[in-house]
Amino acid sequence: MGYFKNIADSVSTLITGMKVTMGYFVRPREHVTLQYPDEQWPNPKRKIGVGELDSYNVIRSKLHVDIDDCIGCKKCERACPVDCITIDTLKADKGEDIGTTKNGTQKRLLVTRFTIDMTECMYCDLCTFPCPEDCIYMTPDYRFERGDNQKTEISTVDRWRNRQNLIYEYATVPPEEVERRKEAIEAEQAAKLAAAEKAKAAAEKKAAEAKPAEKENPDKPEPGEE
Amino acid sequence: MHALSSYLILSALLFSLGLYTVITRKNAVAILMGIELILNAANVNFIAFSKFVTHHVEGHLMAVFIIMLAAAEAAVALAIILNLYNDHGNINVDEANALKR
Amino acid sequence: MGEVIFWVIWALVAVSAMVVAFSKNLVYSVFSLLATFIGVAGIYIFLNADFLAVTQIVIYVGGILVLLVFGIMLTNRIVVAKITQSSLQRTTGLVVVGAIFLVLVLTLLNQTWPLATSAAEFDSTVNNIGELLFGDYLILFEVASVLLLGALIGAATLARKEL
Amino acid sequence: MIDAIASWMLQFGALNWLGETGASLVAVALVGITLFIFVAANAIVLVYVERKVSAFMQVRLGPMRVGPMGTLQTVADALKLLVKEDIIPQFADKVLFRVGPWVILISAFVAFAAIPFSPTWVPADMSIGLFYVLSVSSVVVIGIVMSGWASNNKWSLYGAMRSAAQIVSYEIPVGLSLLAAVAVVGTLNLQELIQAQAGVGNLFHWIPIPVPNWFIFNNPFLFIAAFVYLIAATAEVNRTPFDIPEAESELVAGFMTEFSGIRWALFFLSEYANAAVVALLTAIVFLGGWQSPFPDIQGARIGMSVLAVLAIIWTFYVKVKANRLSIYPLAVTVVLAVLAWLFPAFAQWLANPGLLWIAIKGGTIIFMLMWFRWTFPRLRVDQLMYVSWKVLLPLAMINLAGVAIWMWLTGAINLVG
Repeated sequence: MGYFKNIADSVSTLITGMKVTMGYFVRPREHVTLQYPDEQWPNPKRKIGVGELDSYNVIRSKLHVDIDDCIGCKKCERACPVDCITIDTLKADKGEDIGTTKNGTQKRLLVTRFTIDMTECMYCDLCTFPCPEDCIYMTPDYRFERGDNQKTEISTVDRWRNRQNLIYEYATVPPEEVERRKEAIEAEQAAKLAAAEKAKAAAEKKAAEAKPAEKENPDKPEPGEE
Repeated sequence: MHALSSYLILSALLFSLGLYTVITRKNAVAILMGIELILNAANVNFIAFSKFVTHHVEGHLMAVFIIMLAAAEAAVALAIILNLYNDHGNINVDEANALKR
Repeated sequence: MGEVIFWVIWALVAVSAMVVAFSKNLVYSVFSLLATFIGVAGIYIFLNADFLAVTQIVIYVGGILVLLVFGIMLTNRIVVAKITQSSLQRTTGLVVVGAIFLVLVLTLLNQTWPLATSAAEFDSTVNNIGELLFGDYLILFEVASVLLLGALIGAATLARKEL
Repeated sequence: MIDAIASWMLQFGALNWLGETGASLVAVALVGITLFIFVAANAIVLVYVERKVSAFMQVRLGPMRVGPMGTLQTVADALKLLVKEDIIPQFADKVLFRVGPWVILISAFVAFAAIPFSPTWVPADMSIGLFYVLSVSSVVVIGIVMSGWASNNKWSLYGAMRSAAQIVSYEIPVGLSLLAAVAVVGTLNLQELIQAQAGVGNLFHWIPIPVPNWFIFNNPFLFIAAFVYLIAATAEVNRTPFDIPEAESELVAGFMTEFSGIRWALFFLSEYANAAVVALLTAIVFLGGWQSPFPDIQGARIGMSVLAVLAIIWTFYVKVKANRLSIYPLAVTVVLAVLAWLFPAFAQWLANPGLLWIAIKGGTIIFMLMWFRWTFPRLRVDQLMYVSWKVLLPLAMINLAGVAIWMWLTGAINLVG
């Protein structure tokens, strides 16, 4: 009799299962899945810090810099315990206005490089406190994918250990501009050097007096606009 | 359409190849394959004669019985071959020369 | 057209049967048996034996060939996809079988068969076979069914481990 | 059908140069290409439907991105598979590895040659049609064993051997359950099998409910045989819950593990071709094939109205029971019923036998196969053999005897042959 009971049980359970799936099939659409990039679940709220520590409630998913407000003081770089922030700056030209921050501070340094290595970052939030302009902070944006326009060239050999896609570059100064400024500064220094040499040479000349005119040093670059 | 002899030659060829397989192979399954070829040859003959000579389906009936026989024979033969493999570790018929060991 | 197809099938049967007989690779042998069986089924169709052709495919391909493949897989230590098989007395066998084949062919060609005079071809054989099977040949049919049952039980008994 | 096309071609003077054999050859090629396009389109559509059905049954969305509602997803997948790199493992048996998928595809494909799609559309109207379809679909197992063996991979070999054992076992219940229907009508010709199911009769011959004269309603044993066939055939084409040959959680992908690109696409093509053959065969043998469920115009009108009333009741039921409004079945059936009453031509079209009905019936069966697939867990190997040998086989045998007794009791012998 166990044989027939087994068959009867199987048939009844099969019908039950089919009823369940058919119930879901004909049900008006109440899907669990979302069309991900278009619609997302809201970020969870959390309440740990209160009062002046309200910024502590931010979900720390990614470190972000408002590069327009950065004055290049490198305080965050120094605060970072894992050295995931790298900042390079150049001095602005004399009298050049490179803008002010939202706090009204006049920027004096041009930030030519501001990279955050998100593979190193440990989300400790320590870099955000020293910042005098409140321009570096944690965001709840958990999506680390990069669009095609940000793709970097990766050699096939190094692909497996490549981190380039997670090193975020925030500086917006175009490389030609950086190049130009660097050249200008070098030229200025060279000119200063040349002037110093000239002065020295003139002094020597004066001291020597009788000697004939010396040839110019061919290595020396042309003096700038002086 | 086609002469009877074309079927008969095919059947003779199948029979010869089956016979060759049966008498030269060592592997028991290969010998079984040869037997199937021989049975197929017989079937072709039966059906060819039933179309060209007797013009009646009795030849087909013989072929049906032969196929039935082949099925039964293959099942039993494979059971025996499996036993052979369990006893000897291979199914070479020239090594299976003892009734019991 | 039918002529061409017939000879193609003829050649298929011949070549695949040769592979069965001569191939060193056992697996090629058994799979070329598939081509032989299907080709023979095609030959049956040219002989107006449609029921037989289909029976051939069902039983030989769907049954016996699967059994043979099982036999090969269960009786070899499978390391690579190639299983070689050895033969004995190849030359002697070839000579003897070739002689038999020649004798057969010569006999067949020199014989005059009493060919049927009526040109009418039977359209479908199923009804005729069915009527014969359950009429004149009923006893044979029943005996065959008993034989099949016996073979089934015998095979099951033989294949058990504790025999 | 081949002869009809050939003679139709020869009516044009421009095609006379073909001659009789040439014309029939061209006709064969035409029918073959049409069937192949049908098989390919069938696979593409069914893969999409399968993904959507599975998604809805699991409260998901399924493919949504490519094309409207993701309709072009499978087309994109097919294109991807066609251009993918063709990999053959180094130690595989190269010849068998190449041949295996084609054996499977061809054996699945040639079964369509005997399937009648409408009263006139049948590629080859052969007297042994049913037996032919069964026989060519049994060749699949050799292709599976071939590809599994040639892969030189133990998972493939396990899958192939499981598949062989499974298909050989389940062929017997399939054959016996179809034999029950054959015993009723006395022919193996599929076209005659369908013609025998014309008209309207009483449910199970005695219960006075007018139903179409289909075999599933003909007698209770055939009703059971239909389900036995459906279950056994599901197993024979290796679909879930009987998919142990390709059980992805145990055997990677069974016999298809080593295949990629176009060869893998061939497996998919043949899988869905097989599903279509099973569905069409169920429709033909048990559900009347291309026969319309309605006998005439009046029958079509009344039938559609009954459907509309049923839809209204269903809508109220859902509204009361679950407080939801399911409007689509209601709208469709009511519109169809109104159309049937307004336009006699439409009602006549519904009452005509044809491609529409076999498509609807086959589609329903395919949906049932998908429904099985996304409901039931996979069977264990021993359970599989238990179901085949200890449940389905005795049931099919008892059915066969029962059909004979029923026919003797009712005198309902309608021999055609």
